[in-house]
Amino acid sequence: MHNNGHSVSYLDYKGKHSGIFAWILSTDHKRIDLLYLMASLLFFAVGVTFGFLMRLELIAPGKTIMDAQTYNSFFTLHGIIMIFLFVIPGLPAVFGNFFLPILIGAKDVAFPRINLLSWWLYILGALLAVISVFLPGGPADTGWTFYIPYSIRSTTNVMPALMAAFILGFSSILTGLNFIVTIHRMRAPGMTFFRMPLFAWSLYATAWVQILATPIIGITLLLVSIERAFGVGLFDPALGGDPVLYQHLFWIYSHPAVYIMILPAMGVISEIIPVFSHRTIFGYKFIAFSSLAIALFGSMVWAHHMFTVGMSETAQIIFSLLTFLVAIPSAIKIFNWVATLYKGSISTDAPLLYALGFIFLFSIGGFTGLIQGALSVNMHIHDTSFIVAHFHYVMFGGTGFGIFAAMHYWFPKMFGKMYNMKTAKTGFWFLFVGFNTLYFPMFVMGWLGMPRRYYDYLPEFHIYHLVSTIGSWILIVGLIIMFTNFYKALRSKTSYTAINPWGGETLEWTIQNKPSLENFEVIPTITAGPYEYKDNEENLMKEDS
Amino acid sequence: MSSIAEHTVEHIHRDDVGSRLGMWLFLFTELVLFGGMFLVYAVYRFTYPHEFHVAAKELNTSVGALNTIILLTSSLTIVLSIIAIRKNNKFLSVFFQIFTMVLAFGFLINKYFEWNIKIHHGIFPGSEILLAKGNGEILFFGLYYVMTGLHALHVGIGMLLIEVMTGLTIKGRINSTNYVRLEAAGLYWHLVDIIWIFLFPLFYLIT
Amino acid sequence: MIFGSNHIDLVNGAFWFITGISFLLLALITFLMIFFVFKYNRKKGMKAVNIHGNTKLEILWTVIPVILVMAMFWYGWIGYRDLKNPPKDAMVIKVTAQMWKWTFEYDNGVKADSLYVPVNKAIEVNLHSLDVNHSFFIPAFRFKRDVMPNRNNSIWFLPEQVGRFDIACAEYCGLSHSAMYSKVIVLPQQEFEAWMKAELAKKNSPVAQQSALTDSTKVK
Amino acid sequence: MSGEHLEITVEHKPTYGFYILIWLVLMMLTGVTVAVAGINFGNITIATALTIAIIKSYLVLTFFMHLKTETATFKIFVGVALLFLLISIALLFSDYSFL
Repeated sequence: MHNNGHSVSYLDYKGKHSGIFAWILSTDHKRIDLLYLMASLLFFAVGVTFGFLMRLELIAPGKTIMDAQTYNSFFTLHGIIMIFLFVIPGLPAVFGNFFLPILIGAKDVAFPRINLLSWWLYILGALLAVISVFLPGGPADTGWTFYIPYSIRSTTNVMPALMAAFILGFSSILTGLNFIVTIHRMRAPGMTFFRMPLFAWSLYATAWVQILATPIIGITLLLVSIERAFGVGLFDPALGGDPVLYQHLFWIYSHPAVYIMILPAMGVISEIIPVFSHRTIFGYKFIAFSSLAIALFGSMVWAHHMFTVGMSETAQIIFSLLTFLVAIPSAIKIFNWVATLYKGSISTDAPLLYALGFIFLFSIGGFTGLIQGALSVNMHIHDTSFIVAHFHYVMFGGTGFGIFAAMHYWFPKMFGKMYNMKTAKTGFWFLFVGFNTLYFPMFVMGWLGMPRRYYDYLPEFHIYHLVSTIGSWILIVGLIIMFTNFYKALRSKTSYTAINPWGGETLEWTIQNKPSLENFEVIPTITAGPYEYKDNEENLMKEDS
Repeated sequence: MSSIAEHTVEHIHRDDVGSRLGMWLFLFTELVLFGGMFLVYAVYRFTYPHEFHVAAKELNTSVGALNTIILLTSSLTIVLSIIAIRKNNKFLSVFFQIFTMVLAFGFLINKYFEWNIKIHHGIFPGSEILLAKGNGEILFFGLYYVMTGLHALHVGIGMLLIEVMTGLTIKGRINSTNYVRLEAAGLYWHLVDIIWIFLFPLFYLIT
Repeated sequence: MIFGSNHIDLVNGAFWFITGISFLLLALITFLMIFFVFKYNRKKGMKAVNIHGNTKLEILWTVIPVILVMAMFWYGWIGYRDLKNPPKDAMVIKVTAQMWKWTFEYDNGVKADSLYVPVNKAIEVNLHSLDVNHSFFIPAFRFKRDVMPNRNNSIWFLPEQVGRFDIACAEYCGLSHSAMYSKVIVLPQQEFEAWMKAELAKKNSPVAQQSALTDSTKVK
Repeated sequence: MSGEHLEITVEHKPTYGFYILIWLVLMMLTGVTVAVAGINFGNITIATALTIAIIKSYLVLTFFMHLKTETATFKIFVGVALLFLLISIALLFSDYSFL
């Protein structure tokens, strides 16, 4: 089953096309993964730049570096880019594409050409988003939520932005569709559902949400476009439409979308923790099922974004109650991860640091989510910077750190190179400290009454904004350290040949670094669960005898 | 070490069940897409029951019923074309596929005249006659145009899809042992039919 | 910050209740993570043990959080319940939001651009928007309510302390969203009545209307 | 396990007549729903129309779309999709119907 690295890697094989076409027309899941990786990192850089400039603007009250219109466009673009172009595809389309087939012992995804089509749709959507910036009228200034009626009144380029989100939605749907069929049809012999690695489980749960919830935002954004173009009145209050209904439809997708973003990150953490503890995962089935539970409950809590719009009392109670319940499966995951550390043999390499960072930051994100789920408190902190902080703790501290963890974890496998471990850890600490300095003051500000999406603020909030802006600088230093480290590793001449640097037991660690086109020379037959560290038991027996 | 070429040959395998599974998943996205609009419909119908009632009187039930019959029949013909190809009767299969397309075209023509008459009467989004009516009626016609319009778009896409299948059948690439693509097109067509089965009573039969 | 309305105790109570429990749990999780990382570090050379799970433990750490979050839900709900139903003797004020200002209208027709209210008197605000969505937010009173066109929301509160507090717009509404601030000015009953009398007089003599506006801005 | 349900879909002999029969039933139901719509049952009118529509789509799903002969996976999938729509409607109306 092990092969000794003689096969041509996916980076080097010669296909039908040459040059750049060998990449942008390739249907190999690993090449498509790299296309996604490069594109999404590019957009991440753009999104970070917008965020950085916004923080700079807020360093002092009043106008500092930009005017209000620019600021409003910046937070809109920051949101659209980060959510639709980085966080949503970040784990499923990037790492899922590369590792899902390998983790379940398959040679590719079920529909390789549709996989390529999703990437092209992604690029098309991204192009539309870019175009909306440069067309006359200026970039959209509606916020990524496109709330009606502002989004039908605004004279900026809302249409291209809506279309971009619509197309990106379909890209995401096709990825999800591909993954579900891949998991159902292409598992290696012996790979039962309960022998699948937990990353595959989390992608499976994610894929269902992608398929079932995304069309709702598709149609909703389409209706907003039709509203803008023809004035049919479906949401326009002037014609009898209901702006609250728009919010319902928007959040029916957009709340589950948060789980599209976080679930795969949880899957990555579930991979990393047992490997670096060198023992089997604690409560495999509970973690697997909690992913499904999150997907299910996550589809039923959307209106907790709308407690202040004046919904019926019944709806307030139901959605608040369900919101509290959705915390349970996440809590189960966290407890099981911590329990997996117990009696392990823990090596604190960079991927584990990021994973533990994830647990800490995501926990804060989760707990502050509970605070918002309480109806009376929500009345106060809704639409304040408390929400901004909570959201970033979940999406950046959670998913973002999950993506960084995945990068450090799978980097040697993907590229056959190794980064500098010490620098990676330094990078982590900068990111961790910078992150908390940047976002924690927002909790305090929000509780004190600082509304969000504010270009300007009252002088009493100055100190918090100042600290937060300084935090953004530390965070960016961390990002630079991390990405320079990767870049240096990629450029280095020495290739890394150890196929299992962390001592993982899942299938990707049995094949060569820079896997071949076919991934496996011979499709493996699976006889045990994914994290069975047999040597633990053997050693124990040896000690006994 | 075996060469890559051998693997590529091995790699080309067919999984009809997988393809159908994929198609069904795609249909769910279409279903939810329309589902979103049904949600909008349900809410406004609930808010303005009387206005919807009045507005629906403007629609011609016979035209709707005729279109229902056309679509149901086309659903039958597409299913028959699959049976024909499974029985290795290429001619009959192509015949039924073309028949399906003719019916689909008939549906669209019918729809065209229906819309045309409405527009001539001055009932279309943003028209003065419509804006003079109550909010509920504006919403009813807004929904009517958006939902039936999007449905008609799907009928058009379905026609194109079947046309491609007809081409493949004639070339023999769809045959009695490999017809999963025709099945997928058929599934799509049936979904378009199912959506109409709901649109029909919701718009034409609430008078 | 000065607090001054009836909602504050329940909101603050729920907030600190949830925050307290969360902090304890977070501390526990963090402590265990760090402790395990040091205790079972590979450098110490201890052998790992495969523990597949423990159903009792799983049930325990499912049931306890469920109970905790239900308590949190309840605490949040009782603080919200009262917000819905204003007392019958509440003073009704019509609030109109538009890009980017607030207008407050009393039932005798007096209009102001700050919200003058008497202390210890229930106030019900009816919220109307002329254009897009806004949100009527008084941080010091711990509540907000969205103001939407074509939808008449309302909310009530009981100012318990004399003073001036910020009113902010909390729902993004375009260019000058962040400048859409006003004040709620809580006056002792007599002062409020005097203010109202003066406003009425000004209102009835149209010449003085202009100075009424400048007057209220001066107070700001 | 993945290969197990591969070719279980039984190749039972399809007949033209059977599908034509289903089509006749569908036609009949269309007639009924149009006829019933003429009579004013009040609130029940909507319910009747929707019930008939559900029966019709059930027939299309089961027979025309061959759901009957597909494996359990397909049926569960359809169930999940419908459940999602159902949950959405129910929760949405927890807001609208109690206003």
